[in-house]
Amino acid sequence: MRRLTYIDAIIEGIAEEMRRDPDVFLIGQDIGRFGGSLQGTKGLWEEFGPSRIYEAPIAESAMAGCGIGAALMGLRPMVEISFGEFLPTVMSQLVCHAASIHYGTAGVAHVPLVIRTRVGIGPYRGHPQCYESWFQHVPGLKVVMPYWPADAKGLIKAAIRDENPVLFFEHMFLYRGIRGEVPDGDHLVPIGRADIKRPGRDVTIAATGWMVLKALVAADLLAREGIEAEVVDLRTLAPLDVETLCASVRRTGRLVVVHEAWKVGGIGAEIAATVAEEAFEDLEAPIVRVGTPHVPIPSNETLRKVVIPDTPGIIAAVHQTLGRLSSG
Amino acid sequence: MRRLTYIDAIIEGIAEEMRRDPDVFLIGQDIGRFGGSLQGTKGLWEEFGPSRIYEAPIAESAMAGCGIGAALMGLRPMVEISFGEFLPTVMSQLVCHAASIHYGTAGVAHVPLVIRTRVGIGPYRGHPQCYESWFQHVPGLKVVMPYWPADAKGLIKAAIRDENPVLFFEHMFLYRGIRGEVPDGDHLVPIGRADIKRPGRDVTIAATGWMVLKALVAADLLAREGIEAEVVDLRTLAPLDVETLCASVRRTGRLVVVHEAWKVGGIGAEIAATVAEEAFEDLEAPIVRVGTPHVPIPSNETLRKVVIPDTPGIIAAVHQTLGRLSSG
Amino acid sequence: MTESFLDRREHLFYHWFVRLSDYGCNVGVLASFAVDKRPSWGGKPFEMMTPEIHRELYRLMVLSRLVDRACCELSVHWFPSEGEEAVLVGSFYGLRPDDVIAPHYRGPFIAFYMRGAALDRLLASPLGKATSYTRGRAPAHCGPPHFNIIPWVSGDLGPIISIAAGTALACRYKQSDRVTVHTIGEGTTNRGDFHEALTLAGLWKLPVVYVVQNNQYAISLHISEFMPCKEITDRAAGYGMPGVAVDGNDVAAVFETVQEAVARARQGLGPTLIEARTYRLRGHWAGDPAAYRPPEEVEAWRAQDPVVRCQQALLASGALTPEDDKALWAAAEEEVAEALAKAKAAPDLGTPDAGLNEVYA
Amino acid sequence: MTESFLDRREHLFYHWFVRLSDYGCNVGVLASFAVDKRPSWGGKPFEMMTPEIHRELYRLMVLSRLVDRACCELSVHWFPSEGEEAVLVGSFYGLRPDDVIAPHYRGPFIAFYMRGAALDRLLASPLGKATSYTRGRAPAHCGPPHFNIIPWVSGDLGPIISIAAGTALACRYKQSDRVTVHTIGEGTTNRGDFHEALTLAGLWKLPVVYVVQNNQYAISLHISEFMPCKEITDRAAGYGMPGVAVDGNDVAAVFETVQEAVARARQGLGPTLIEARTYRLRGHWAGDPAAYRPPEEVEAWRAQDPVVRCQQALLASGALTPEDDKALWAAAEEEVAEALAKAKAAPDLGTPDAGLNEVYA
Ligand SMILES: Cc1ncc(C[n+]2csc(CCOP(=O)(O)OP(=O)(O)O)c2C)c(N)n1
Ligand SMILES: Cc1ncc(C[n+]2csc(CCOP(=O)(O)OP(=O)(O)O)c2C)c(N)n1
Ligand SMILES: [Mg+2]
Ligand SMILES: [Mg+2]
Repeated sequence: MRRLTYIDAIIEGIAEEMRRDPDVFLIGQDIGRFGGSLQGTKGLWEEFGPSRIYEAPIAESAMAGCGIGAALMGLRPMVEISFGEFLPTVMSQLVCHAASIHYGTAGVAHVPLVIRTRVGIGPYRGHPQCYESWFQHVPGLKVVMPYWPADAKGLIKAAIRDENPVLFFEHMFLYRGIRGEVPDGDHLVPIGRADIKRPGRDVTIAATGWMVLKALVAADLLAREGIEAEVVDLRTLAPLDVETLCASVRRTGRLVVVHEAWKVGGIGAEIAATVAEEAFEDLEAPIVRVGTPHVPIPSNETLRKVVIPDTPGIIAAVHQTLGRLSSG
Repeated sequence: MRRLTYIDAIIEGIAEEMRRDPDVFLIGQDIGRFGGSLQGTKGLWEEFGPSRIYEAPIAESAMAGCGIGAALMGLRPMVEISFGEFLPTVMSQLVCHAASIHYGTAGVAHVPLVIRTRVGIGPYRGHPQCYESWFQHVPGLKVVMPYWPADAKGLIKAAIRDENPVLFFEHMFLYRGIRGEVPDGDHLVPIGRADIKRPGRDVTIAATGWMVLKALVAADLLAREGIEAEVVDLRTLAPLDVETLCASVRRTGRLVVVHEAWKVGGIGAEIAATVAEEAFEDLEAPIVRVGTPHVPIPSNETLRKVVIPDTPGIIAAVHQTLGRLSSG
Repeated sequence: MTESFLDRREHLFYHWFVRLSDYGCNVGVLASFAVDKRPSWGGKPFEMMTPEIHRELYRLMVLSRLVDRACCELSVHWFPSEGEEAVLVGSFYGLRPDDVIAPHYRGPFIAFYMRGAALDRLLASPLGKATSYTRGRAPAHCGPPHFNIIPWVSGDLGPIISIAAGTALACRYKQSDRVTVHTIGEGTTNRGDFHEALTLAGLWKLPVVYVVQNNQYAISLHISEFMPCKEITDRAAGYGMPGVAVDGNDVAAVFETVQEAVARARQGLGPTLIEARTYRLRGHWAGDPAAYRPPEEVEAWRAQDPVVRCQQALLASGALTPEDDKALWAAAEEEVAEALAKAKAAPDLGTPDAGLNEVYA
Repeated sequence: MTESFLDRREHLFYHWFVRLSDYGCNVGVLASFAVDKRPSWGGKPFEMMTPEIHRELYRLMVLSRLVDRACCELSVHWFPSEGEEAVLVGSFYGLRPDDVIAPHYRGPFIAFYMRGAALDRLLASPLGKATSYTRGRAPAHCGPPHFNIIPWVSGDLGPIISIAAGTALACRYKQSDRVTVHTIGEGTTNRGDFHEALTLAGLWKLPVVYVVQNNQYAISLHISEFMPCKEITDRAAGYGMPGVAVDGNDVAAVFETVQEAVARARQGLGPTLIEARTYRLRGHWAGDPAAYRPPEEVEAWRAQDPVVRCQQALLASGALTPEDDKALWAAAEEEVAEALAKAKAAPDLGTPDAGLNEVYA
């Protein structure tokens, strides 16, 4: 096993799939010579060149539509929308078309398309918006958001092989912010399965993307107080792994959900509502959601630190479910 | 008081505001001579003519952007997106711009824009999609969805006078499907306030749009079994009237949420999560959400009847919260 | 019984035609022909106009009109295509079965039929029958992908223009010389998707032909009320592609123009934007009285009826006798009546297929 | 202390200039001038070129360059505008203060400054200071709306093109003769929003001038790699508006061309699409080594430096002596240094304004 950064793991996953299947190809802006936004396609141009890598103009809706058309023809396009902030430009293509084609053709056609995009605050200042919750709402789409390098590699490979449109959210903070062991060989991680990143008996913390890291730090700090938190990395937001989540909550009796997207109407709402439906009797305290408060994400870093969920906030939420006052 | 249809109440509200304030004007497709999709602007052209009514080409993003620009200049534009199915075409304008301008300019500029659109299944077969949940997630937007003619009139007037971007969702089934008393005079309904359409002690049914009607029918049928349901018409989805909702649930101890949008990630999730947070101790049973199952809305009416929530489904949900088996 | 469509076109250039099973193709249906390469035609139109072709174009227009009228009777929500048959038929006739098509939502049935779709199964859609290709899940304008037709599962206008660029890209990617032909409403050319799609198609020189089915109305608005430019072809230069205008009520002219563009695309010379000017003789939907336009305008265009014009040209040239004509109409009427009867006899949609499955592949 | 900008331009045509309070305008800031009408100028440019104006254009270009370099030092995330000063200054000089502007995100500070924004408060934005106009909530390219500047609160490219059409629509609606000027990156002209906005502007003959700040790159791609058409002005015909190309490194030419279009718009003759071809001399962002392009290309364009070209023209014509020039640079350097010092001395962003308020008006 090698230790790879998050982005190196993703690029390796894409490269392996491109080697394995000549029908896998990329459409995106500056993904060639330049190496991609945040160097997110580094090295692919050198290996695969212009026949597999389409440099696109600033025409996101056409990029996505082109991906749908190519996927209908049996190819396996990966369309890169540089930043999640630009997903609003491709909503018609993804929601009205990609998501509904398999159903609308009564199962005859389908759209094996991957939409890759970058979200969250990070070393690069721009475009932090997290719109993933919208896509969870839409039947026909799958939504993936890995935290750990090995998962990132295994999931991007699974996304490319999936027969459905998959949105793949990469967190910009994690790009070179973490490094972890990645299994050798054809490492795949199934879409639709959460992963317990740290076991614990007192409370379940379900988190996505960068928030998993913050939840793990919180869990470490909580352990010093004798509180053992179980950290569930959702990995896939749609379809949601309700089974793993509920099993965890049945053990711990308490749930804190953490995401970087806005709290109101975020995936935390769906998770809280579902778990309360499925495991109501096992809940010993109200579920607490931790998300960004209802303000647009500010540009300035100091202000961002105020709004984006952090470790003390997660600890406070855990204390709340345990009926304790937090010192933070 | 006169008895008006839902759409006549809305048109009357728009006309009154246009008479009151010369800065109110409309941009939309076929809203002139033709009288609007589903005759939704009937009579306005005759009274206000081309200086107040802009017939637009099929360019929704520009229509919305034009509305933002005009609102920045102090006008009060109402942009009509004929059907909710086309809201994906205006996401960038609404989410990245309209919603964030007041905040982004530190309170200096603001966008008094109304986006009017039609959703839901109805006599017209097309475009039933309900995407309102997406907008609840976005800080800076308000989301209104009336059920009763008087509310529809009062809320469209309030939306036009609001200083923020407001999305106004009209339900196509209700257009001429109901008729109700509308107070005379300058009738306004405040944005952000739910309304108890039927009081009851045993269970709260919170619903939106057409589903309020179905919930009221369900409540009548439930009353025959001795179950008194309180029906809360949300009217506004953002900001949500948590107070009225929680007060009702504190009285009844039980909550069923009903909406036509998909259940997964719909506003029912936010409501269930919030009520469980705020009124956990008062809940005697798990909250039940009723929404469209996770399939794209089919075109055929027979299939639609299978997926869209209906009265028996609401009754079954109420029975579920009461621990009874439903006969339906 | 009339001769089946598949038999009929055998003597033209449908000799490669392979009828795919309507069901059972679940992986890359549109890809079925992706690998085999066809010869190209050195710059000349794919096939020259012949009296046989002209007669067949006429027959298809007649059929289109009859089908359209039947659909208008079945549903007030149907979008009538009467008067636009020359664009419908001229754009999609003469393509190879492995070419990809995406017809505009107004009048697509004749295009689907030309690909091999069964008329009764198309009519099953407005009738809400279980035999419809999409089993009630998608609007009637959604074509069966079995026949290399881009499915259009939504009601929103615009995105298909890019999707058609995508199918063209895939053909290029597979080094095949298949071409995509897409018809677009002129009102739809104001959507941002038109701009982005044609930008990509022009930049990448994709093998796609865009035909604007300019019927001069977008619902209630006349083209003069919603188009900022004089000619739709004025927009072609901005995408680095040729823009060609053609009389959209002259089926032979549409056919030849599209075929030339198809030949260009097939040879790798890139996309073309064609404007075919025609007229929507009826309302936007079957129940629309279209009171927003002057009756004289409609009458003037009725005099240009493309079916009548084609009929007169054929009669004048002697390619069709009055007797042939009568027989042709009778056969078409019979074909539609039979399909309609079959469609009506099919089971209604509903249980056991409650429309809750096949969301994910 | 240098003479303030407000004083300086008094002798030009800023006599209507009213400096709005930076704060305290909470309703319809941009509307402040909406009702009063101005005379129009019978088809001729708003103001003819004079040696004074030429010198002022030069001074503003110098200032722009110095401000830009300062910003690049403050932040690697800054988007450098070096080499594009002639477009920046030429597009926005000579407008009335009640006209509405929307500069492209690359190099907008000089445009904001020309409207009356305080340099130190602009520099406060990359520095993260509490005095910044948007108080840290929006990116630095977001202009203060106090000065009839369309705020650009997001990073996404495209929507502002329609918003600028909307401000123009509002001016028409109010029967004022105010004009909106918007600069757009040439890469951004491929976005669907460009198409839809220009369609509306052309159709409704809105008083808006679109200047394409064509620096030939969209991040790493050269224009030849992303534009399907030869000239950006090829797109104008599709929107029924004139398309005019101008040397984007000649500030006088840009100024005169834009002014002519502004005069047309002011008289109700509709919008214009102007392409000003220039070159991005540095990377996409301050930290970008721009290794994706040949150094010779950069060198060739450096020889066309618009600041140097303007300087030489002024020196040659005698409108500027070498001594004036020296003094001008020194004054500009001092102005920037002072503003920078003031900005740095301002309090940091953060509590008590934690950025959680003012979401709803
Ligand atoms: C994005 C979008 N906006 C608006 C509509 C509503 N609509 C349906 S048909 C139509 C007119 C289309 O005009 P055109 O493209 O000329 O096609 P035609 O109806 O004339 O065949 C409109 C505006 C839509 N379906 N999609
Ligand atoms: C909708 C959208 N797509 C992509 C981007 C990423 N992006 C930022 S700047 C840029 C290049 C813009 O090129 P151009 O319009 O020519 O402006 P320039 O940078 O050359 O000034 C791109 C692609 C974006 N900000 N918005
Ligand atoms: Mg039309
Ligand atoms: Mg550029």
